[in-house]
Amino acid sequence: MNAITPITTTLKDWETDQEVRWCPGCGDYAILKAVQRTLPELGADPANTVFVSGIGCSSRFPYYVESYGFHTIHGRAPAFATGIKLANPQLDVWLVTGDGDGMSIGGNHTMHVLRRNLDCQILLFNNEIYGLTKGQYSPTSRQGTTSPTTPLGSVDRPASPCAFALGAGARFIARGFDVSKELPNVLKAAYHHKGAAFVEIFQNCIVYNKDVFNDFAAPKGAEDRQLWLANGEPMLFAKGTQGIALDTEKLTLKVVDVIDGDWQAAGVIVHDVTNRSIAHMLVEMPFGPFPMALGVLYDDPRPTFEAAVMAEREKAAAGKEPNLAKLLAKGQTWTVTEGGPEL
Amino acid sequence: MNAITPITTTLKDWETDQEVRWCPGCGDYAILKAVQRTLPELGADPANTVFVSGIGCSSRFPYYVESYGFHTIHGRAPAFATGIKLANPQLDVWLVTGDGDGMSIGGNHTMHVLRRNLDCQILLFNNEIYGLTKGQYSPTSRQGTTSPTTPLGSVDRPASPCAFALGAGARFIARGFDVSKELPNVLKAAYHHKGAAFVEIFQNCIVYNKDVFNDFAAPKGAEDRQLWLANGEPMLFAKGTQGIALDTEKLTLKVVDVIDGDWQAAGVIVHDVTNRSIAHMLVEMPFGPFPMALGVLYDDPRPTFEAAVMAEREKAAAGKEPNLAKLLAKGQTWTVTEGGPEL
Amino acid sequence: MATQLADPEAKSTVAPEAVVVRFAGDSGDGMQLTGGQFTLSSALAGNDFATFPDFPAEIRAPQGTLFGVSAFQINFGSTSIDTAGDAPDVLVAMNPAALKTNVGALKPGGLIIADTGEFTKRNLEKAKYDVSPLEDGSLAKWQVLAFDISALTLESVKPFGLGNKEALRCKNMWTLGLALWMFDRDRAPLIDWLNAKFAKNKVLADANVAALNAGHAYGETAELGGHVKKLHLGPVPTPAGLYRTITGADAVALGLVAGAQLAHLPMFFGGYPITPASSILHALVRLKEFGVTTFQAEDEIAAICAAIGASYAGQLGVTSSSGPGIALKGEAMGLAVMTELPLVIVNSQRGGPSTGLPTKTEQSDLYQAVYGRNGDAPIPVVSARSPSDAFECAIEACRIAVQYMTPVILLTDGYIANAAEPWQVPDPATFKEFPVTFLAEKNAGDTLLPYKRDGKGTRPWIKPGTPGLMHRIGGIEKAVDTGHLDYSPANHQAQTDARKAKVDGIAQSIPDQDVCLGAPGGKLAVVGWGSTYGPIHQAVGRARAKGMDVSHIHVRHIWPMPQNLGELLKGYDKVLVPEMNTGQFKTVLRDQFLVDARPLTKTSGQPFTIAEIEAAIEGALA
Amino acid sequence: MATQLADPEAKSTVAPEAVVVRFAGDSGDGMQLTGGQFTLSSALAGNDFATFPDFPAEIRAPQGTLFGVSAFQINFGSTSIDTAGDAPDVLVAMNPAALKTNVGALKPGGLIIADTGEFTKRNLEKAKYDVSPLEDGSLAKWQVLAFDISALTLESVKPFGLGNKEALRCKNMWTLGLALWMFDRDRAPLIDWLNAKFAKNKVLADANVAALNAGHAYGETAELGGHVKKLHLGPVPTPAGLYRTITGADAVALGLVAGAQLAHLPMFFGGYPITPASSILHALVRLKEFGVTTFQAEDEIAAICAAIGASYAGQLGVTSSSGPGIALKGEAMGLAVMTELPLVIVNSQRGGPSTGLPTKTEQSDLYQAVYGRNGDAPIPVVSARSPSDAFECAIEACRIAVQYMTPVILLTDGYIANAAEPWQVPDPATFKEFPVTFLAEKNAGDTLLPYKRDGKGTRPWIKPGTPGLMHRIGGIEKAVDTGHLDYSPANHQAQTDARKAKVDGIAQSIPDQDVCLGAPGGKLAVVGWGSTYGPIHQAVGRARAKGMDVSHIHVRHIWPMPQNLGELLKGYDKVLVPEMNTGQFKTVLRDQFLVDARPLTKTSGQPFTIAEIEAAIEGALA
Ligand SMILES: Cc1ncc(C[n+]2csc(CCOP(=O)(O)OP(=O)(O)O)c2C)c(N)n1
Ligand SMILES: Cc1ncc(C[n+]2csc(CCOP(=O)(O)OP(=O)(O)O)c2C)c(N)n1
Ligand code: SF4
Ligand code: SF4
Ligand SMILES: [Mg+2]
Ligand SMILES: [Mg+2]
Repeated sequence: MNAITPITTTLKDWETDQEVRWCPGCGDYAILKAVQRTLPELGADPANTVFVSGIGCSSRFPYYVESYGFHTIHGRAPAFATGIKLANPQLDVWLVTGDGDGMSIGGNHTMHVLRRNLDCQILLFNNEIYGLTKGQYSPTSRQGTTSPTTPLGSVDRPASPCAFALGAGARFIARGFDVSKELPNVLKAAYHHKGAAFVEIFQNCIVYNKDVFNDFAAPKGAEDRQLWLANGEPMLFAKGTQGIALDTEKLTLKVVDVIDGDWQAAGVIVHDVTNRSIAHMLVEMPFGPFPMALGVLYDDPRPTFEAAVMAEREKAAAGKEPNLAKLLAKGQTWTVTEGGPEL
Repeated sequence: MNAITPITTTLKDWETDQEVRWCPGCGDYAILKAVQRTLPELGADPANTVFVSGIGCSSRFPYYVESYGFHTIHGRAPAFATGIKLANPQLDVWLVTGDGDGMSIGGNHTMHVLRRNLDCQILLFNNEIYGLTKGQYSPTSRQGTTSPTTPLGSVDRPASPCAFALGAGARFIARGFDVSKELPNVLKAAYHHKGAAFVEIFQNCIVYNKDVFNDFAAPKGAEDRQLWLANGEPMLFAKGTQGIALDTEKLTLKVVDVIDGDWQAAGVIVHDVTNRSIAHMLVEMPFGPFPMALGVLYDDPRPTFEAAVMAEREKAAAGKEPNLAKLLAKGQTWTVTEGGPEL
Repeated sequence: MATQLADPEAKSTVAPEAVVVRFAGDSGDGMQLTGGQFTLSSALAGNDFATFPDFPAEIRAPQGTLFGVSAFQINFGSTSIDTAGDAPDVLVAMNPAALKTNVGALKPGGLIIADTGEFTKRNLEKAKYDVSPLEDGSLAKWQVLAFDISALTLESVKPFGLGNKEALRCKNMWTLGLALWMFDRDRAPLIDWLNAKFAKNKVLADANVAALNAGHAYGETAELGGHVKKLHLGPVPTPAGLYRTITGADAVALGLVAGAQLAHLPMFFGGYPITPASSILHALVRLKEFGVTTFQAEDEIAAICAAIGASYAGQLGVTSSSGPGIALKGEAMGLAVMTELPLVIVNSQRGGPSTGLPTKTEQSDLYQAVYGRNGDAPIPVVSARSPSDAFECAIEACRIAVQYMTPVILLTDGYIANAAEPWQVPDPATFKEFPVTFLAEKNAGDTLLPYKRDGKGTRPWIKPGTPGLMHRIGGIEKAVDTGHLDYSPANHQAQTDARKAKVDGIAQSIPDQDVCLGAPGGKLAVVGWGSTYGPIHQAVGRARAKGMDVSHIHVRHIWPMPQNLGELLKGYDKVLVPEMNTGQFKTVLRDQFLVDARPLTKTSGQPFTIAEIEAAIEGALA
Repeated sequence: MATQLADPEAKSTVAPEAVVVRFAGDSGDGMQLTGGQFTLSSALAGNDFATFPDFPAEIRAPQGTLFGVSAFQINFGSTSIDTAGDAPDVLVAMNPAALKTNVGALKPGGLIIADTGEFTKRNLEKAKYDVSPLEDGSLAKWQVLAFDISALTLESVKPFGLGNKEALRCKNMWTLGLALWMFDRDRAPLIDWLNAKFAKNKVLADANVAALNAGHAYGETAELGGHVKKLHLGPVPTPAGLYRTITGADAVALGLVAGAQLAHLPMFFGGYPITPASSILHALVRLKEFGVTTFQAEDEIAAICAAIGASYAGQLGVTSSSGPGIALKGEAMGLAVMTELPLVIVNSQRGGPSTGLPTKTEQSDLYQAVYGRNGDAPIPVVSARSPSDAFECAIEACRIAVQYMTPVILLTDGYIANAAEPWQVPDPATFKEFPVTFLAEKNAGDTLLPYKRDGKGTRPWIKPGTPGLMHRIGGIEKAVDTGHLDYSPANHQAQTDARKAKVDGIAQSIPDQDVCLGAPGGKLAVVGWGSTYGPIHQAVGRARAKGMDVSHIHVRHIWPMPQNLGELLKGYDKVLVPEMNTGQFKTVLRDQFLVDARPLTKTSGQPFTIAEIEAAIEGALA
């Protein structure tokens, strides 16, 4: 079923005839465009692509992508994706979720799809708020977020989606944000990772949580506040004048100045996407004292769930003939004849 | 309500009149005894103690502890505990769960109770199997576990409860096992931690997953296979002849030989329970090449959820008088008199 | 009764006792605010009223689109008003999309007020009009008053130097001003309100007041098509007292607070956002001083479990959601049944099934409420008929929960949650208290029997922290009296019977069913529950006025039902049950009383109109 | 018909056509195995039979305790057998606890066989006996055959040099040997079976065979109290053919496999362990070669969602659970209703509410099945009456699911799941296929209409991966034909009506309701569903034999019901509905047909006895 030759499509081919119904100015538009721009570059086939989502503004996404789409129920998209992929491993499965959908009600399914390592791309649009239900705080909202349910500010400590994903056993972790030019590259890396690829995309909810990511996402001064990671490259930012090094005493990361581009001297770490310890530090690296870690934080594939399930199914079925009549007649049987029953 | 002077009790005081109904030889018995032995030492008050559990063999625990007990539904114990503690922060809340209860159906609630940092002790009995439902594999079962649902061996990658807990934002992580003499100390540390204290207790299900922990838990050679962590102490095992050091190149842990007790020379790490990077490495340290990390892996308290909720409630209520009549008459009102309505 | 306004051909001889006005515009046009203020003004005029806000499903739909239209309907008059009105007499359409989506409902001969300033080519396209309807004669069966409200507004606020966008935002006040003129209303309270609202921005306050006055003045001076005239609807005879407007969501929140107080308990509210239930949570988070703890849980399951935990710990646990969220709570409800802990579960019903129509109203969760659990798990169900009734029902739910140690379901719906009506503020001193006593010492000599039942079949409530009363409960069948685990056949039979008897027995504590209009017997009873109250009441009233033998019975207690209900229904030849579902309550009635209750169903996400029910009554009696 | 055995005072004049034997012992005593082999032996003797295993709730309860007793009851005879029998004629009690918990059920005059070797002081204490009941005369109304089976077993296996513990494990075979003697059974098949079972351990095989033979010889030679005699129950007249024993759980698994094959589909089964549903999953994991993918999900919600996902992707999605787990699936069922995807949901009911009685049986999830969802979300419900019937019902559920693009609920219960009965192995060539066609190209010219309905009201099934048919579905109300989001009133009304009509229309594809015993009209109809079949059938048979005018109607299709059922029921003066719940199916009958269906309820976690129903019949006709 999978196309043998890559399919040629254009952005237009991935647009549906449905009116897009997000608020004007919502970050979701930019993500949609980034995805629709990236899919042709990946040679993806609309007929072979499925977008699965839960419920939320973000989860309206499938309606706008001209592919197969399933807008399911709140928090459960990973479970639907699992059924779809196990039923047909040939399909390209993209899972779109929000910080409420994927981290609040759906946290458990997010955990298990990562643990099992189902081959799919998980795009978690993190706007740190419940958009669709009109702006209540979410598990990723920063402490003190005022919202209809927290008029005096939220008191819960926020969850970090990437830290959570790593703790759940994810083998691919990346970050981007709605209007970033780099987003397509992040999406491509996720697509090329065989297994569950977890991508946190910061997304501006202009109505209920406007510009909370401006600290690092605003174009002005972005260089100083964004650390774009690239495998094999030193962790440099601020136009190469600063970098991330390891404080070997405290075993934490630190920001160092890089003089005259000599990052080796400054001890700047070369990013190794397969290093799990570094990944742990990067996902927990606090923004403020540090820049925001973006791009592919971790990428170290393992065999996928659906491949293992298929392999086991084949092993189990090997040499066995699916004969229903024989199956029904299995076990302790006896025959009743005119003369009575016998074994 | 909280006793001002510590209560004096004995083990007997914590035993109920109910017949204990685990399989003879089940590791749960040892854990029960360890808890019942520890509670008197903590000066705990049976009247002020609540054991909350989900469903599973492990979750039968509350029936056997002479305190208040609530055997709830599968996977949801953290939510019940949250309600109980918010309703009465004076109560000592212990949460007992299993690898199925707390990591499978209940993973999301486990995550959120840790993230919010509710003050309670979470004891997760990990027998790497579903005991009560007769032996199906669980999310912590090792790959290849044969069970009624995986006759050819499980294919899922197992979850690590401690890694999961840390990813979820836990501020206290400890490990023990059923028959360990150290278990009471681990329980005490958990009790003294203000906030959610996550304790993974390896537990032998002799019926469905017999002796899977024998590799490290068997008394013979235990020294060589158990790394008992103590804050401020070097990470030594095998009677001090081996230790854990940091491979600063790969940023991973390694086992080093300690010659003549000179662990400093060998670079053995001094355990700092507040170091999160070390905690990440310890929870993921693979048993086999490494000993099993036991004891308190991480302990770095933060303000608790119920304290924050109470504080906010007080702040919100400050200076306000709870006058129902006034409340009902709030908003846009008008008065109808003989002469008609007026503002 | 709503009647036609300013229709020269109107054949009605009745003086206009009531008028229905619908304000419709873009989501950004402030229609809900306009409607809300017009409502207050109606209240101050002494009119009775009922309102129906109709939001778009999208948070902020693109401007000018059909799905971005937000509407607010009010029915007000000098007579008793029970519904937001069938068809509007007046439609205020702030743009082409608002006209298109709403004009169909307008009465023949009704009045359209349209802002020509918004009937631009682009807006017409967005509304999928080829030609402007104002110009192609397609509105011929209505009266059209089209003029450039945008320009008039800009003109009126010019002195204040606002930007174009800000200035246009005053359009809604201009329109409100015109409406105030049309219905002979006092502007002063509105002006006060505007000054208070914009206290921090004098310029905005002044501009809005200026727009309001300009709209009013326009009515006063302009030649409004000749036949639109100022209309005065006198006050409805109302008992003297303090009044306010109240929405169903607020009424539930207040009722819960009152209920907890009457029980002498702190309240714990576990919720998870979902439309249209969230507003109850939003209201309660602001009432912490009343001993209310609110908890936004990670999902609906955690919300109910935390509430049960809080009840276990001695507070009044409450949880609230809408259909899909209630579905998730089913398993935990069973635990509350088994552990016999008090709990109030509020369901603000919306259109289903599945995600369905989140912003529309329906009554299709009755089956779920009465029957939707595993095992024999009876739970009392109370339903509110209107916003103000929701207050009393919430108290009633609390009473049953604590007096019978049981979860109780309170049903409201999206219509009740959002609609507003005038409410005579009750005096708490008149409320009947039902204080809770926790068990303080062993209740059987030296023994504690956590499942020992009292005369009503209720077990004691035992608060952790109480010395000497340690015990264990859970979801496995409990032994009679001791509450220990018990799987034995006789015990399960006994406890199943006891739980059923307890819930059935609640009927003894509820009032007999009354007939709210008509006689206790006759040709036809129209039996309703919940928010169909208004249209049924009006329809039965009209039918009776025409001499038909029909009565209106409105059931609050869905489970258990009033003890006399069966007998009462058997006194009618026919029983008609209008419901916004495919016929759910009729199942309960037929099962319990074996009466031939016939359903009148509607599942369009919209409330019944009076006319629909009137027609069904006529059909049944034909 | 079960009758009394070897009772000198027996007044019955009927020859013993059937005998009920109960084997009871410690969980470790191998009673289920003994029972299973005795069952096979009964089958080979040509008897009809029905069995009822009764496990303790604990995994492995401490030895000798009351709650650790495991029992297996078999009713076998030379006549048609429908139930596992009311009261045993023979009780084999391997220890004091087994005696204590089971003797109450034994018929007066029945025979107790007890192993005195286990009546030690310690075991008596554990069973809460002060004195040995074998000695204090408390068993006077029964016949007691007490002897030291333990010692006799040890003696018999001495030659094989087993350890004491291992040697004692052969006790069950000794006992089986005695039982074989009592009922004149052939030992050879059992000996073959033992040799096969212990093929890898010759010593154990020999020891067990020796014990079996010794038990048999004991019967042959010992003076068994004088009045116990060898009894031969002849074969029941049975159609020739291949037979096997089957439990309900296996039958469901096989029926699902057959159903998927008849639909020409691979099957995806999403499950999460729960008693007593797990065994279906356990059976299916071993059938991968039939195109079955099994998925043990993280919870019940994920299990159903994955199954819906698989259906969406073109497989037959199936999920299974028991009450509490089904409760969790309610929200997702609504999505399957809205997206109109095929899905089979199996509920193996257990005692409720809440966690309830996991190892006991009940029929109390009918409300949940028929009504337990938010919104108007009709789902067809099929119920199995017996293990072998479960096979057909599973196929029927698959058929409805794929032919009508709808979720279907299949109800079985703990009794059916565990009970075994003889089953004539059907020939798949006789099954009617219902192959599925996926949409291959646009179905409206150039347009794809994913919600275009066919004559039955069914929408097309469109498999992702099909070129050119890309489309989007979800849980929000779908527009007629296009399936786009649509919140409009008329559309919601139309789709609610269409969903209802589709499910109602399934009635046209199901057979008319038959009367399985008696006449289509008369004084009394006993209407059952599910596993009450056996006792109702027997009770009606007995009552008819006594000349009473009573008929048995057993309903498989709970929703929608057979088209003629209403008329059929109206032909009886009275309708009695025995149910293992507080009266749930009677609600459906009363609602749909307005017949005065009266409930006969039982909620003890135990199946009805024939006598209970007989008594109710007599009461109704009195
Ligand atoms: C079972 C259920 N509970 C609650 C809701 C209401 N609900 C819809 S979306 C949502 C949160 C969405 O937040 P998020 O996933 O962050 O998406 P966003 O709108 O912010 O993109 C909630 C609570 C629902 N639809 N279903
Ligand atoms: C909603 C629900 N689903 C499933 C079950 C069945 N069930 C009971 S315990 C259990 C798993 C227990 O595993 P674990 O938590 O590891 O406990 P253990 O028995 O191993 O101590 C399951 C699946 C249930 N009781 N409720
Ligand atoms: S509410 Fe926020 S997230 Fe939702 S569409 Fe509007 S801007 Fe976007
Ligand atoms: S099944 Fe396993 S975990 Fe459960 S009681 Fe028995 S030994 Fe313990
Ligand atoms: Mg969000
Ligand atoms: Mg376990």
